[in-house]
Amino acid sequence: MLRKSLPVLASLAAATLLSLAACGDSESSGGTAAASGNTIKVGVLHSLSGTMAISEVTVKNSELMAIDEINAAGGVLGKKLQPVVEDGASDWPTFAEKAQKLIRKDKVATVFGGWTSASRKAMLPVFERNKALLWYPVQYEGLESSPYIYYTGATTNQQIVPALDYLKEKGKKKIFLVGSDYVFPRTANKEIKAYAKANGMTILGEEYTPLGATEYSTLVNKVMQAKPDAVFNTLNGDSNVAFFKQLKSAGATASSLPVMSVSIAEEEVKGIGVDNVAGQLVAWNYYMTTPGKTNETFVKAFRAKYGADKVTSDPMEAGYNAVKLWAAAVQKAGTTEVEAVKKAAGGISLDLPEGKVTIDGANHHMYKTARIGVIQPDGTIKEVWDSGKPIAPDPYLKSYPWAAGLS
Amino acid sequence: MEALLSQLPIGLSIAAVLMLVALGLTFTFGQMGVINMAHGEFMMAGAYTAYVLQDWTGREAVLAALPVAFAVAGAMGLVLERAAVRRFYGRPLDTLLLTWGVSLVLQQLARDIFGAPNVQVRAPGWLDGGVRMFGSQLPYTRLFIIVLAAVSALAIWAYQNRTRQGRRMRSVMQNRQLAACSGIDTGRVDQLTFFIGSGLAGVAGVALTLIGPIGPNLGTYYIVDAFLVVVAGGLGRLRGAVIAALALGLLDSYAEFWTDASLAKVIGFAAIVVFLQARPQGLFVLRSRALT
Amino acid sequence: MTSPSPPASAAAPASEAPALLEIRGLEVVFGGFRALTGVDLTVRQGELRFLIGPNGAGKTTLIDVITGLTRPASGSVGFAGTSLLGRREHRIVRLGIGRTFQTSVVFEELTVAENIDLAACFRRPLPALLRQRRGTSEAVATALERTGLAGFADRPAGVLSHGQRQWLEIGMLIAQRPRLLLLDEPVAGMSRTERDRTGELLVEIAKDHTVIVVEHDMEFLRRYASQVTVLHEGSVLMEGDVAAVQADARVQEVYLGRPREEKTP
Amino acid sequence: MTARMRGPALFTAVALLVLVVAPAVLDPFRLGLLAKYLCFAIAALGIGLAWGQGGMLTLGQGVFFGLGGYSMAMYLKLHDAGPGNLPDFMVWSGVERLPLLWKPFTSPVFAIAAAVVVPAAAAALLGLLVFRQRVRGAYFAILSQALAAAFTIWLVGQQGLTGGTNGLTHFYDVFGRDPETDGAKRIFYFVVAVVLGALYLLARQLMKSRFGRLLVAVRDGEDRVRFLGYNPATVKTVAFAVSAAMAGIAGALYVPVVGIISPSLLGVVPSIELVVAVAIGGRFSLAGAALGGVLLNWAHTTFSEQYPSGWVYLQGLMFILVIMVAPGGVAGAARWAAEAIGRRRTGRGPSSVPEPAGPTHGQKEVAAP
Repeated sequence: MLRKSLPVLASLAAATLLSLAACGDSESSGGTAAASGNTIKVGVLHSLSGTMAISEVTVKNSELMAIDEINAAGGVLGKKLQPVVEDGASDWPTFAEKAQKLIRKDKVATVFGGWTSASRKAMLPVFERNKALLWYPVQYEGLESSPYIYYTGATTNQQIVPALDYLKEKGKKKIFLVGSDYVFPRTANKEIKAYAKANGMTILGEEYTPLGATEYSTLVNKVMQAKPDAVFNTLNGDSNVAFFKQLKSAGATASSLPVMSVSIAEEEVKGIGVDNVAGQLVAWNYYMTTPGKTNETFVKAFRAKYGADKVTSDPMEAGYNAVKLWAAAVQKAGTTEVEAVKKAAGGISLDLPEGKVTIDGANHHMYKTARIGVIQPDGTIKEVWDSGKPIAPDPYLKSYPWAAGLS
Repeated sequence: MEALLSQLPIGLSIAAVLMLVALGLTFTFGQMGVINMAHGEFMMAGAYTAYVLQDWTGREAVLAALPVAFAVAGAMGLVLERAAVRRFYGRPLDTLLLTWGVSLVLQQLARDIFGAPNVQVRAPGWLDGGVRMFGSQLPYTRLFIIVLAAVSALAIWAYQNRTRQGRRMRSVMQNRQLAACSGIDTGRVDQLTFFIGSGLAGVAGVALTLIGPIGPNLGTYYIVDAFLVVVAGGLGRLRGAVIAALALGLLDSYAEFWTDASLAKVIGFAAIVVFLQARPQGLFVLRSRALT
Repeated sequence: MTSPSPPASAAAPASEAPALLEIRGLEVVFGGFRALTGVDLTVRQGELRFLIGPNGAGKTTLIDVITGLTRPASGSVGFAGTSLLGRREHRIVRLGIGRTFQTSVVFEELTVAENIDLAACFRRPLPALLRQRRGTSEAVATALERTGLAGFADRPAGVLSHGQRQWLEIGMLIAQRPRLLLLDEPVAGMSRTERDRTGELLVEIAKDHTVIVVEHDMEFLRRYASQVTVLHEGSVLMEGDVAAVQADARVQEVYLGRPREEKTP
Repeated sequence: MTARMRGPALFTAVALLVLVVAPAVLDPFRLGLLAKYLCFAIAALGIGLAWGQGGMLTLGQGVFFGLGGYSMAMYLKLHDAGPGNLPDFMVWSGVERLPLLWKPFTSPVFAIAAAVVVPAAAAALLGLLVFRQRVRGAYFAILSQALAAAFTIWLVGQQGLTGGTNGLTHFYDVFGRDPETDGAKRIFYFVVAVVLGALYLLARQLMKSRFGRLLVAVRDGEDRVRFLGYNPATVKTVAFAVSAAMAGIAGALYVPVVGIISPSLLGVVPSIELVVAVAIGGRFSLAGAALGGVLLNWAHTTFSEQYPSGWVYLQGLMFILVIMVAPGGVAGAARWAAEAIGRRRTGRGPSSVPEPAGPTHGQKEVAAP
């Protein structure tokens, strides 16, 4: 029985190898260096399938839009950008593998990609080892600064710290922490606890639920019994839907129990149901309603390209920014060569939808304006507070005395 | 002590959800030996039915969707049974793998039709609020689910024990050949069983719109738990499933209350393995004259 | 343990031999149904015992209890001085009790020789089983020869006819050299020639084994049986030789009076 | 060529193809991918043993893959951190002292041994618990699936101990080599290929032994085996443990090849995907199972590069088709074709029993009476 299937094995192994080889050939012949010819290849690596696709596809779209805009304006260094889109499939090892493919086979000049911290952590060694560039567009937990990654989303001191400042200002002293069980919430909560200790706030509870959890009644009961002034919510994705629905049906309202969320943007509000989150707080650097000519153009262009009912959100904007910032750095360096681009990038400042964004040459993060918003009954988010000027990125919270000993 | 009591209604709420998602499975798995991995996607279909109906019915979508979702999911089940499953009776492992393929396709189909992001079904106004019980609030949405679960279980019980069709179904379950010999059209009974089992998934899906996300992944969030209930319940007996759902729901609520949500899941699994050590008899029947 | 009184068959020819199987006061309850209601049975070393009775008399249940498949509500089952109750099936086999089933189960994908070989090796420790099988052992050759299946040794058991499967099962039993063989309706569904062949096999096996046969076929019974135990409604109706049993009025009433009803599927 | 010679000859041919031709024609990136597929082939081989030969449909094989992978990754992390230092993720998770569980993994020998022994022991424990109580068939499948779900949730929850969702990644030095270099990729590839070949031969040998025959017997008639005086629970437990050890080895090899191990590789879906691979390759043939592991993952990479959402349809449909049309998978279909050709050529039937649509045994467990 075993012996008889060996012929199959032989023939199929041969076929697999041949096709693998064929792929290799076609790509290596076509895979010219990124900047040769009339185009520059850039990688776009997001989850187009799996659980993260919901969020990441929108970022991919805004990045492609930025590339189109640059091409329409004549490209970079006189060459058109040619995006190579890959699917990370919501799976971290796949991100690492596809990053390798983009760098080694497609020889892209840079890669825009990632959403979850886990995907970034998985890609990090690939970029560092191959000395290639990654532009990562989502707010994250900080405590990282890779020489080959540019972080265009907020780091802790541009999102979580301002959110805490806001809560403190409003007299919310007793906080309950709710998060999904992964790196971002755990690290963020560690920082929040340190902040609370130094600022006279009490943490009444800290609860984590598995990613994708949909049963929140026990957790909601714990929250209700603790009677906090506010909840700091770092839940991810679909769990937010279940949490807010169940919180609301347990009798909590935005006025009786405000919830500050750092992972809910315009896109997610629709899925949770405006009824369930109207009036709740969020912290970001950008909202679709952020005033300014640049944003108006951005929103208009996005809706023209992808549909009039589409919304724009902070990570989408950060992805869009990433492309624009990289292009500016290349233009300044006069080449797509990685080290030259890195050297040129520091200090580049552009007027982008969220306002002025400047690259910090030392830690590769951005100067960004922090904004607290309230979710409106129509699903948009209205800004109620902002930091006034862009905050210098401080991924290790070195300038905050209370954060000593965190990293 | 107060905590102990306040978790009670919550345990019941969790149990009701578990019961609702597992009831349909008990029907198809326990009684036909078919492991339907696409059960979760039938729930998803039920939830999307409510979403679609909402355009006409507004906030009353949930109530209006119950019968429609039953029919929609039931019809999907019927198609699955006719097209594929009926060839695999008595081969549960094959049906498991087959229906897993079906579930993949259905999920992607939902993604292509309704889009990947979650959609929202507005709960009816009369489900706002709740009653206070033992120091915690039992929301009306949960009460609705508890009632729905109880009504579904009772309806199944009545159907099986009080109607001609139901008795036929039970006779086919007990001895397929004998039932066929006594003139029962076993093919029709199978279809009906599958229709009802899948339809119940649709009903569960509608109820889930009240408490959780409504998206292409809806089924995947509940399917493993649903199967655990059926396994712990033993042979898909209605009573077993009801008891198992209650036990698991209460265990989950208390375990989570004293530890955390992640650990509660692990404890639930461990409890089932331990339970199987004590009561494996409920799970299989050994026939001596002709061994398997 | 309740009734120590010896059964009626104490005066049987093999009575001088020591008792191999001793069953006392055996009761089995399924749900509310009492399948066995106080059965006493003694089988002596070297005996060939036939167990008959109408449908539902509890014959197969009795065998199930002996082999550990069914747990009794009360009573005792002693085998060569050790109690069998509470032991797991494979442990009972290792004590030297082998059985066949009404619907024979052989491993269709394995060859006939492999089937018997597996049966013959049951006492080997696991590591010994990991070594590759070379040649045919003597026990396997003997069993093949006795059952007349030598010609099929290397064919998959799946190709065997119904009768041949029963013989293969018996062959597998012989290869295990059990002290007690339990055959559950070995000739059910067999053709006349197959029955004859099985009967000869039975007689030959009975020479050096203790055998209990559950059987319905009266002709088969008449030809090959000597000692017979009749079960009725869960208890022993009578015991004795074939002639005595056939002559007994009670037996005729409960059993022989309606001889063609007892075919079980 | 006689039938006796054909097996070894073909094995040699495949070995040549994998060890000589593939490294010659493939560039390092593709070779690295092939190495990854071969890792999955090792895990699939284990499933072929447990499911195809032993009838135990294990939907939780990712757990054992993970145990092996984490064992290896823990060593690599400690090695990179250097003596006395904590791995990077512990630093940002706020762990101050090396957890006790990690201490022995400073030794590479211990880590490699653990990658094999820990999965096997875990499987043996679970096997003893459930098989002894005669939990089987669909019940076993569902339990093993729940195990995968519970295990990943636990892994993710213990961030300080396991790296949480991120898993363990970022290895600089794998047994003296930088894993990102072409040379290292080549070496890893050869190691994986040789291990796969060796394990395949081992599995074959196992199936030819009495134990292998016994395993098939347990699959086809567990209760009957009990009345032959064997304890089927022991037989199944041993086979399950061997299959888990293979998954563990696959996981341990996967880590240097791909450079990461994370819970997303061990959960319910990846575990089912491994089973899908085996079903497509041919569950009744060890070679088919291994082949399935390579084929499915190759198809996954290739198709998802072009049509990310189409891949889901393709995978689902492929699976439905295989189960409905060719339960024997590719290997079964090919065997059937080969026999059909053989029949035409010789003009008479083959010596063994013909099994046209692939055998359907191993499915006799009845979930409901």
